[in-house]
Amino acid sequence: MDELKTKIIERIKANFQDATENNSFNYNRLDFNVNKTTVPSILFYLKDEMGFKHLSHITCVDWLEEGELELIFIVWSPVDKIKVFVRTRLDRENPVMDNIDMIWRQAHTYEREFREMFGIQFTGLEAPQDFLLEDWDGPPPMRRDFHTEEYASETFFERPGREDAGDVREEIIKRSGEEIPDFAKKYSR
Amino acid sequence: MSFFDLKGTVKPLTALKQFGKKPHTISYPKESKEAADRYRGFHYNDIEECIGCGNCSTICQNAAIDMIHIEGVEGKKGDSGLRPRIDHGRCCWCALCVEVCPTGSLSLTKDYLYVSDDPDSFLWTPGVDNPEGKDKISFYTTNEISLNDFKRIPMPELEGMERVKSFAEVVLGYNEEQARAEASRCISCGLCTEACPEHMHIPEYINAIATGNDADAVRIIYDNNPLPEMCGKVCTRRCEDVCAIAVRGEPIAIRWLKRYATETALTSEITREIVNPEIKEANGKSVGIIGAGPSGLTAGYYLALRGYDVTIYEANAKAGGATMYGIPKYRFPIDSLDKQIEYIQSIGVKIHFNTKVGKDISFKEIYDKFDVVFMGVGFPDAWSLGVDGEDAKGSMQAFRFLHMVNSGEKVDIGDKVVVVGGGNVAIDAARVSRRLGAEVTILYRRRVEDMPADWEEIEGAEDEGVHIVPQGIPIKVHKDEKGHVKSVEYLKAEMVPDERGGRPKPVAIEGSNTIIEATSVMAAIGQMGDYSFLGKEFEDKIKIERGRFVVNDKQQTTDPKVFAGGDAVNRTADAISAIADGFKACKAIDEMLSKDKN
Amino acid sequence: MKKYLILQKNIQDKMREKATTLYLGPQHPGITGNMMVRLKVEGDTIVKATTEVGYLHRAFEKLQEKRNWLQSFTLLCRFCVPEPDPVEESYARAVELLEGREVPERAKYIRVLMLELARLGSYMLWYGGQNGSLGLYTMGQWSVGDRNYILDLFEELTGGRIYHMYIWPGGVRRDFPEGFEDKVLRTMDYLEKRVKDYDDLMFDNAIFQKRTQGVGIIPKEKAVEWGVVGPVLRGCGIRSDIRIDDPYEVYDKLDFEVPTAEGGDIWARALVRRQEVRQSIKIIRQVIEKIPSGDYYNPIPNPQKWTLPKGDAYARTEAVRGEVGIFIASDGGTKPRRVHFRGAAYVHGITLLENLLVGENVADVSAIMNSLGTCPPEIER
Amino acid sequence: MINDKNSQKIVDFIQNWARKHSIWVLAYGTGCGAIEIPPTMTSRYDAERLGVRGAATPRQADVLLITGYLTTKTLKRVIRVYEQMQDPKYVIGFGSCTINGGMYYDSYNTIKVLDKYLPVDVYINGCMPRPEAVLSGFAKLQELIAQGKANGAQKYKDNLDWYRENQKKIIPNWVMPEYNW
Repeated sequence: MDELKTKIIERIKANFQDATENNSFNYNRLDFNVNKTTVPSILFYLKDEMGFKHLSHITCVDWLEEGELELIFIVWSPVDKIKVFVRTRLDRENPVMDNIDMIWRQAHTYEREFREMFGIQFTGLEAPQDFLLEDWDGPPPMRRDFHTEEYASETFFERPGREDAGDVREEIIKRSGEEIPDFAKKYSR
Repeated sequence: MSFFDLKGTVKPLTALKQFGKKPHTISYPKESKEAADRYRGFHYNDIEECIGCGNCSTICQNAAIDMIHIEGVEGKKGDSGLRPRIDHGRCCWCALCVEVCPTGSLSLTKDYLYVSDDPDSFLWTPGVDNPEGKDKISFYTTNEISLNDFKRIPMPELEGMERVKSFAEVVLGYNEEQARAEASRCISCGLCTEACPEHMHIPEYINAIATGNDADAVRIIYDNNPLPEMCGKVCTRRCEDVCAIAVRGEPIAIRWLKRYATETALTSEITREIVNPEIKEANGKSVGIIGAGPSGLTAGYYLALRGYDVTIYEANAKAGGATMYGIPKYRFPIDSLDKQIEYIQSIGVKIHFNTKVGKDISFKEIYDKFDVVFMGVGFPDAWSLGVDGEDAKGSMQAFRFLHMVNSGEKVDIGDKVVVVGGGNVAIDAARVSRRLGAEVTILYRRRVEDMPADWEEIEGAEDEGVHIVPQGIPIKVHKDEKGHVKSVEYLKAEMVPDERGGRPKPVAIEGSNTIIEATSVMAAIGQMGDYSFLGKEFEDKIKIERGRFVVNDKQQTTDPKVFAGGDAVNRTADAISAIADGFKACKAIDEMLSKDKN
Repeated sequence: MKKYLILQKNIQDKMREKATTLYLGPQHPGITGNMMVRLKVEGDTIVKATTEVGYLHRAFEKLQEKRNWLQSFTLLCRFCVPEPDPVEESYARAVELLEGREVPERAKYIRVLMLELARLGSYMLWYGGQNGSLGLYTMGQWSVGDRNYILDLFEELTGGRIYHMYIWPGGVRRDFPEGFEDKVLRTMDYLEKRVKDYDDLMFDNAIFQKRTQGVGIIPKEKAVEWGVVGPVLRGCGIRSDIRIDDPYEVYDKLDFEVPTAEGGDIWARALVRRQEVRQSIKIIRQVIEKIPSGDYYNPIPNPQKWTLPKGDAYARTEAVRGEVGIFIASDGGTKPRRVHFRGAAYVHGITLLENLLVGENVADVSAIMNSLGTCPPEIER
Repeated sequence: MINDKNSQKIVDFIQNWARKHSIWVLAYGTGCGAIEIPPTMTSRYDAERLGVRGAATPRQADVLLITGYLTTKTLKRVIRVYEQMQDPKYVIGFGSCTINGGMYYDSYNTIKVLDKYLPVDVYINGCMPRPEAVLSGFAKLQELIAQGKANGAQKYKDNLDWYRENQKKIIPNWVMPEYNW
């Protein structure tokens, strides 16, 4: 397995200078970080030249604090039995990415979903705007700064009858007269 | 394939062989299959067993569980008085609430049928609305399959026989990894804070430790306890008695976690830096405090933070009171007390050492000089045994003995020591005597399990080779020719149940006289106050009843200008109660004086 | 007669001039769940198909960001209702990969047992669905009725018929109840007898054969590239199975075959599934025989304070529909930064289905959808 | 004669008796609860014993099963389906999600309280309800029909404005035919 990994790393690095690898996994997985402009070519290369025929998954992670969206493409080689993660980061404010649905047609679905859920624009993606949602006019809902409880409590009804619920900590505080300072409150459950 | 496929047409007709067979239909509702033995149906809660910790409500990802007041359940220490109510319009029967229930009172039953045209009828209080569920419990936890961690992280300690060689601290303290692991066991219910006399913010600082924010933990601890390191080492920790985890397992080591947090601040300067308390501008009012014990120091610290000019008068050479002189150094090393005193002094509290009120300075003087006086004078005297021969040489008070040892005096105790009593002082005296090289026997009137001392202390003493004789009532101390203690004679006792429902009483068995040889006898059966310093004038003004000051709920004595706290006021006689008194008094004094100003 | 033919031709010509749009679903008895296929038809030949999903979008992945690592686990089985266990399995394994948590050997065997029972149960449902889509309702009465015996086993073991919430990080929730092994074996005996009956009714049935052979063909050379997985891919003659290729739990210690069939049509996929039912029964028998004693659970810490190290992991499981995977990303906190589910239907139900339906008959849409294992809750989450 | 109070009672009785024994269920699996419908309908539990069977189109159906949560997108279709159904018609709510949101109580895309949007005659407890529970739901519906209490459809007609207001709050883009009430 290690031999195979080294071979893959060598080939990728020879062809894509900006790829940095992460080979710290003790199972059949290998990560490459690349610039977003390199993504289509590296995926093309992996698929056509190295036998990574199967697109296992595409995922997007919102790193709100860092102001970035991370796109991860997971490809699988049925011959070598190894997963390769191709990772790239997009600017959260203006996330634009190249469309890759000509490499794998099924990427089309993922792209539609990410456009809707994270607001990533894929240049050249031809598809109706709505995918899972209908008449949605809020922010992209999977972004971490969208708060679903707040939205739900504003939009939907809740059945009454549960207002008498107490809180154990507050009940104890009421009985004992404890005063929790403000800075400690974030540690209460 | 030909157009007319004979086999393909005939083969399916073999289905006809099922014709006439008895169907496997369950003709519900005429008959119904019983649910499996592990079926996850409606909840059942044993109301008596439940302590209302609310852990079920916290784990529920559907916010289906409310904690509500129900009739017939009153809150008490270790029980919030709330009970869970399930919204079946939310519940998904995942049974996570059952898995995390620390008492095991919550379980699921085999019942699952409920159909109604009224959507508001799906709110149930399990155990109250379905008492019949008790016989149908199907999904429950045992100690083995609970999601609670019932095993405490063991505290690293010195070996029993290694300890008696020196006064080195026995308990070594958690390292970071152990502390995080131990703190992670806490379910943050907060039942413990009610049991704590000072109501420290226990779930909050434990949570801070669990998430790796030790500095925040220290800050939270110092919010209402200026002597946390002392508490972290020697507190009587009533909090751990009511811990929700303790119902079925070992309680969270709250005391050791506090100790861990405060030890991360190595010196008083670092503590000051971390806590970074907000000190209000001086407001020109002054407070005099008698006694630099836990209550006096607490009141002094928080009054100083609020801008008062605080002066403490202490009779001894060091501050700390009973925690300095009454607790042996293998439990509470001097430097960790010094660190805290230094910190308190750095806030601006002035301490006059070696100044005994009533001798070096009169109470009247203090009374006149300050706007308010706080007395945290403690119990400087001890009860005597009240048996023959007690005046012999080598017969002493355990309390005095500890005082002398702690202040560095040499005490001759010989090689055979008998300690009478079962409290922490008795155990301390016994263990100190072991360290001085003596064989030690503890004589206690009741059974070992009745001993008021900490079980950890008792175990520690046994590890160190202290011999405990339970159910023995001393009747005489025998002297040798030189008037020195020779032996102790005691009667064996049997435990007689108390008619009024109290704890069983020891009754001596006639003729069971036994004699133990001894070179010293130490009495550790209780202490008492000495209020002679008040002087004639104030003895009338400040009411004393049964050896203690009479105070209202603001720690105010019958003289409105005088407040009191600590052992001389409360009956629990431990450091954390004294701290609580000091804190309460501080708030009351602040309230009173700031009212004057306006 | 000649007159009639001319008339028919005229109608067909008119149709071709103006393709009709036909909406199949969301309320339609032939559709596999709550989704819609918009068909452009000429006559009854489909010229363009577009799927429309989103009717079941519950935003699980958003909700999981607000729940801690253990609470998230209870949502998982709702991802795909007919066969929830592979999802739980993937999540559990992803968490274990990220945390480096060991799983006891017995738990691994129990997990395999659960997965295979779930596979059987799901195939029973498929038997009913596939035949129902062709108008053969007897099969559904049999197989869906028999599926209840598997659900009874689940109930016995996990406490729930459909939502098991049983495979969780660190192992499984409870050990076997008393006498469970015997019950499993007895059920397997019964099912083995029944699958023979199914063959008579289904595979030897001329109607079934004629309606499925040559319908919905996936070209073998394109299959992997199109993202086809699971039994559908094996029905194209490609031997691919995560249990063999990327083995998890104890599948590498068990003896079983991966059946394939040539043709790539509904019939080939049905043949693969027919064999897989038998293989599953074989695996279950082996598990009962080989299962070691010992722990079944490596306890996780207090769930409120349970954190996972920073990083991410992707674990996948072979389900009835094919590759079912969970991607998790952790920021070191008590809650997931991201949980992303990959279901086979995400590819099968949208791009592949849209591809396959072109040129097919309207009447075959339902059969094709059933043979691909289109499961809308899995697409939309 | 027909206006006679007693004979009206007899007519009602016969009508309700007949309705009670032929409950046709619309084959629309709106949510995950639909998975327990096949077992209920097939040989093991055989709901047809009670006169419960499937119907392919709304026009022929008597009962609309709301099998769990409804997303806002499905709600639109469900309302349309419900309004297409002919009298007598009933709605059964399956499981927690129809009562108070269930495990999707904080989801941005599912409605929480079904009876604000559609009149519900019977609720079945469970997540999800077992076939026995489903059958007892039908039994309860039969009981209500026999007593003449299952009048959700009438309630819907009477309070149409209120229902519409709630529905339109969720569905901003309201392009629906008004059915002839």
